[in-house]
Amino acid sequence: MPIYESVMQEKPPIVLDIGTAYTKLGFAAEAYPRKIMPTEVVMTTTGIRKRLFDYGTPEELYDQLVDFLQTIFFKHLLVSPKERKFVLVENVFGPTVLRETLARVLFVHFDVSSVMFVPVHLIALSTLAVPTALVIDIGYSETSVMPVFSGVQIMGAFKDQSYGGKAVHAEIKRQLVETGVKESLLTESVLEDIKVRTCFVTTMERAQARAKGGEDQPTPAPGVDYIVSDNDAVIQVPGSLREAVYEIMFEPSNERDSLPHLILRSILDCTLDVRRALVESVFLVGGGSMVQGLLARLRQELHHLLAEDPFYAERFHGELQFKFFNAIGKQNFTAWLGGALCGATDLIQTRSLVKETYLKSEHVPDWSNLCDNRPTGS
Amino acid sequence: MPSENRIKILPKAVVCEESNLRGDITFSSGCVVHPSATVIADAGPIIIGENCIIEEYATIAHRLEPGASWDVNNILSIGNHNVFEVGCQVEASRIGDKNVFESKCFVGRGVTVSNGCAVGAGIKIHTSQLLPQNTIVYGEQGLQREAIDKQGSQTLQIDFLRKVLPNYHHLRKPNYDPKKARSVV
Amino acid sequence: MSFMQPSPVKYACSCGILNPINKLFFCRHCPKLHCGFCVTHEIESHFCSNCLENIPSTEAKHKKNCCANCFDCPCCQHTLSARASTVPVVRKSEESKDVKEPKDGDSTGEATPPVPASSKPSAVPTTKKMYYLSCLSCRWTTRDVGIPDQGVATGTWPDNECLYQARFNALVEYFQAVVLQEKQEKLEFMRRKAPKQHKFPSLTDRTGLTVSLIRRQIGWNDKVPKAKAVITPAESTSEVEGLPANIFTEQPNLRNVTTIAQRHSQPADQPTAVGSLYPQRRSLWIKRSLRCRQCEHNLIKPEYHPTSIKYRIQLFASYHVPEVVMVRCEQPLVPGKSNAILLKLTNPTMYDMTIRLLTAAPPEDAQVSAETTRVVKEEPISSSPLLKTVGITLSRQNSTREVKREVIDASNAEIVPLESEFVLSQRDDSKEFDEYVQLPTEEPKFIVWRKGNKVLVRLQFTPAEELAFGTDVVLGFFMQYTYVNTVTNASEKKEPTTHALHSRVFITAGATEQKAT
Amino acid sequence: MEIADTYYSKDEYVETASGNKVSRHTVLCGSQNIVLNGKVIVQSGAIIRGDLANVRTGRYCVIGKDSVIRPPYKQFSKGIAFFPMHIGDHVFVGEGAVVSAATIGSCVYIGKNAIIGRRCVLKDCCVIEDGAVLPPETTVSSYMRYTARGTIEGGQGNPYFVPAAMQDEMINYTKSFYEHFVRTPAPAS
Repeated sequence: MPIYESVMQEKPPIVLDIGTAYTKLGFAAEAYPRKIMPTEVVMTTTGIRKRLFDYGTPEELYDQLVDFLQTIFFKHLLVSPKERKFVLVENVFGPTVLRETLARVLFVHFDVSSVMFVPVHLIALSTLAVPTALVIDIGYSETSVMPVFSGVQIMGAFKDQSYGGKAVHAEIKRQLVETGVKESLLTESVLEDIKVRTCFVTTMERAQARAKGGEDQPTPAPGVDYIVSDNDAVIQVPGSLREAVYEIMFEPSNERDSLPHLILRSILDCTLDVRRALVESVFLVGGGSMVQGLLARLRQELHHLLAEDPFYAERFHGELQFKFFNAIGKQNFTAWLGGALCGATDLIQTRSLVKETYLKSEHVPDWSNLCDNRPTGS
Repeated sequence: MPSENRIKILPKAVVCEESNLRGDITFSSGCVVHPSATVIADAGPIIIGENCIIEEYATIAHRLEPGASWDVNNILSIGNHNVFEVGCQVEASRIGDKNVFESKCFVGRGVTVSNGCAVGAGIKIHTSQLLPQNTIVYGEQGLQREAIDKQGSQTLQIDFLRKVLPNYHHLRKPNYDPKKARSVV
Repeated sequence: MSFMQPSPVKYACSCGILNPINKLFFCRHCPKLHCGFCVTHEIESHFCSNCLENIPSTEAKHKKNCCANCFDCPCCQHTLSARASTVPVVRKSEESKDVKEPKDGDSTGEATPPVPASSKPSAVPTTKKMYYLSCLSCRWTTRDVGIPDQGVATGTWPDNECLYQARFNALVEYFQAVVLQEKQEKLEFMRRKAPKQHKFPSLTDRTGLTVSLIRRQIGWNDKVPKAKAVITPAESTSEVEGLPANIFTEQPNLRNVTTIAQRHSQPADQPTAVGSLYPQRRSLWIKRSLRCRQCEHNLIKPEYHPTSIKYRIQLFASYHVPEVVMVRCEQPLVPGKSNAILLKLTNPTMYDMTIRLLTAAPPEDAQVSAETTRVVKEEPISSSPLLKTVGITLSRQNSTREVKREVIDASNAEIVPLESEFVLSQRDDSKEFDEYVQLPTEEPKFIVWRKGNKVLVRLQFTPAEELAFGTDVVLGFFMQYTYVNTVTNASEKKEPTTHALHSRVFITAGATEQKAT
Repeated sequence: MEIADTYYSKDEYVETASGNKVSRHTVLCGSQNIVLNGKVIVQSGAIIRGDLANVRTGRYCVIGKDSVIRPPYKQFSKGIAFFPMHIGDHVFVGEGAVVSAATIGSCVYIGKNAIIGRRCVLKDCCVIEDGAVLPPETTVSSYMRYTARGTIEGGQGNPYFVPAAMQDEMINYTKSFYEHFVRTPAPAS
């Protein structure tokens, strides 16, 4: 044990959460990431800056990952990756090529000693020290719902939809272009800035009134003049846009794929006896969940659907009250924080994929038989 | 446009001979104009307030709009205590007091600069807009914020320059006495 | 040609990637070219790039890789400078109060401009210097957010603390305990399942009367300390934060809302209001050393001092490999029309080199030198004495290697190889100063000019017929050169060995021009 | 690629005994306070403000067209002072750059239209990209590259961004720039 402890003190594992838009990086057992940086890479060969996950061939991805991780290690974390332990937060249903390439880069190029892949929903939950919750991750490219019961992910009830930050950006762009703003002005960073600084989720009443149309429209929130600094132009951001862009998550449709539907359907896919527990423990994580008013709206919508939609009224019984967890820290790094917790425990020794094993097969075992963080101990 | 340049330099202004001045320009007292600075008054007179500093390669232009011609009443007025740093190019339609235009910035026509603003080095502002009081335009993207601390005053620098510049440069003589002028007008 | 322009001449690295010579290194032990991709990067020393202070790695780790003295602006990420202001110490009711007013600490974002009376020369004779941090790029100051001025310029600025640190620590402890407990239970389980094998009592054995007695005698716990891990789990609530009431009525002021970059620069709290921005400690910077992946020798090792620009080890390719510089093409590049390019070759070493320019790879064992044995080249890397003796390199022995890539052959012109080899004289710095007259010697026809260790060579080529207008013509050839190595892996040999090495060189000669009709 | 010859006319440039080549179309204020240590090229349109404080450059420097070398000032409570400016050997100042640094080390490359704010310190072997803006009092340490985006990259031993052999390369570059900066050959008549 003393040896192990000294090793721990010597080299804390590196925890990485490489998201589509932002990467959270830091060390295990630290309460917040050292850096949150755009998942962008400056190619050392060409000097071009591009998104990490824009790639043609796996080889290209490999080279980009090498450059990207090199920046992380030698510019931000300032530690040598050699002989290090790693915790990587991964999307449960992420593309295999990604994790395989990532593992290859880490083991082959950077010579790391072990890598532990942890699934994002489960690990985010560990920051609460509760075993059961409905974890909703609102990321850049997608929103995913995963019920976790007693520390076990109910894979059959997993749901995802493509509305995340990216879809919101597209919506802002669409609405602004409609008002006559030049499309060339609306770069990704401008859209993101407009989203982050001006937009919010409006209340259900207002949204419904708007959807209905007619005379008694609520007066929209005040508009904002937004100065596009790069191109030195002023964009009028109408107040209606500010409160309406997030409606893409709530739009009613026949497919029942708006966010409230997604949540309810996911709960319905679980067995009867866990449903109440899930309803009473909804946990939103991911950068997209930090927008103002989202929780309140979600709660309103969920209760509305339970009461008004016959489909759910038939299937849900009893007095149900949706309850939400508050994350410690900010939601955009909750999953990272879970990884940091996990990396601080002995699991890093026992559940990691070590270099020797990897080199024998050059293959990463699938997530289902990897780390599992069962707070209850089974 | 008047046929010849009418440069009015009030007492205690330091205007280097090697500066390029064109049109009807008034330098109030305490102004310092470095060599190779350019002031162009094509569209109308330029009146520069007290204690302004215009550095090398700085250009203050009051340009003609297409089709327009010289208009005595179209005055570009520049307030007091403004600093135009090296290589800046300012064509703003109005400039208040205590502003700083840092090196190589560009402020296009139609921009109104109020008081206490600073346009950061290398920043280009083309769009017509009003820079409210104490606006700081900064960074590679030209973001704006409001300064809370006031800008330091430049009087000490002017004092220094007024002492030093005459030792090294030929100066244009102050040629305009406000008291006398008032009696004329 | 500007200094920053990428060089048109590229060498193929041993890993197969093309690089200009200034990005390549030469391992004398292998002996091969290496680039930034195929070497191991290591951290040599930490320092602050602003105050240029060297910081030992343990301290750097302790300080979370941040400088103790320097701060970055939370608004624009530029470095903050300390500014002094003189304030009266005596409590002269009006004025001193005025000065200290800015710290009324409102973080509501409604930053009211404090009265900057501090710069006013005070009438009070006893004054004291107080410092605040100020950004010279965006004019942000610590006074903007109500941080009180400090008596010393560095060191006393408070850090913004993490609000949930206690909770986080509890979680870490809890999970560590849970995992440990799980592990012990598993051990217990295994032990119970396994048949008892020991004949003698062991102290760690927890069953049996004797053991229990002994344990108690020496003061050990009889039972495993079963500290049950406890933590209060988070509680969910149906109370959720709604929208602020004024959001539908009040005109938002974007200047008071932070940008995403500003939020992310403060990862722990990510403030949304400009008033909660806080100076951020400046990240340290590192010097790197580079190591050959094959033989573990250093290629680059900088002096550790931050202001030093010297290296302790510097195996730049430009010190060992003949440098090819493109001078110009004799004629405009036209597809299918024979042309010639002038190349300047420089010998950077202290030994004469024999150079051949070939169109195909020379056979591997084409070693010209008489005394060279192939041992040097084939010396197995893993058997170097260093690896054998040092225990810590055990894991390195099976260290994985990058897969070697195929060199992408982009050449699209036919080259007429030089008819013979030629000698490039050694570098002699003293010759640079005396007026050295080249003796008229019999030179091969392709040598245009020669001086000291430099030679100008004329290489004939024909751009491929099918090239479209405006495509870059790339010439590719093999440059074989003799290299005298003064270090050897075999310790018994003292004499320098000569290798015949070759590099693949690609030259982007320029874009094709319109075919003359 | 080999630097192409740059030609200047005999009338435009003055060559001093120590090998400095100074354009006549420059503004050298307070020339008694300006020391060019030999083989320095000052191209046309450049301004060196020796009247404000001493300016001293090392050997083999290039002061590009329309650049402004201006000693930095600092404001104190009682007045203002301009500080002398020191520039090391083998420093290249690109066209249109505005340099108000306190010190510039040796083997430094400053790109076109870069702005070096007041009292910046540029250590040996650093690179300032074209169009980069350094706010006042920035320190750029050796082997760092200050980008036009305002970030700092590189560092000693980092094979990208700044060449590892920056010293040699700048020496070569400035020397060959000087050697290729030649008088227009008299037209053969």
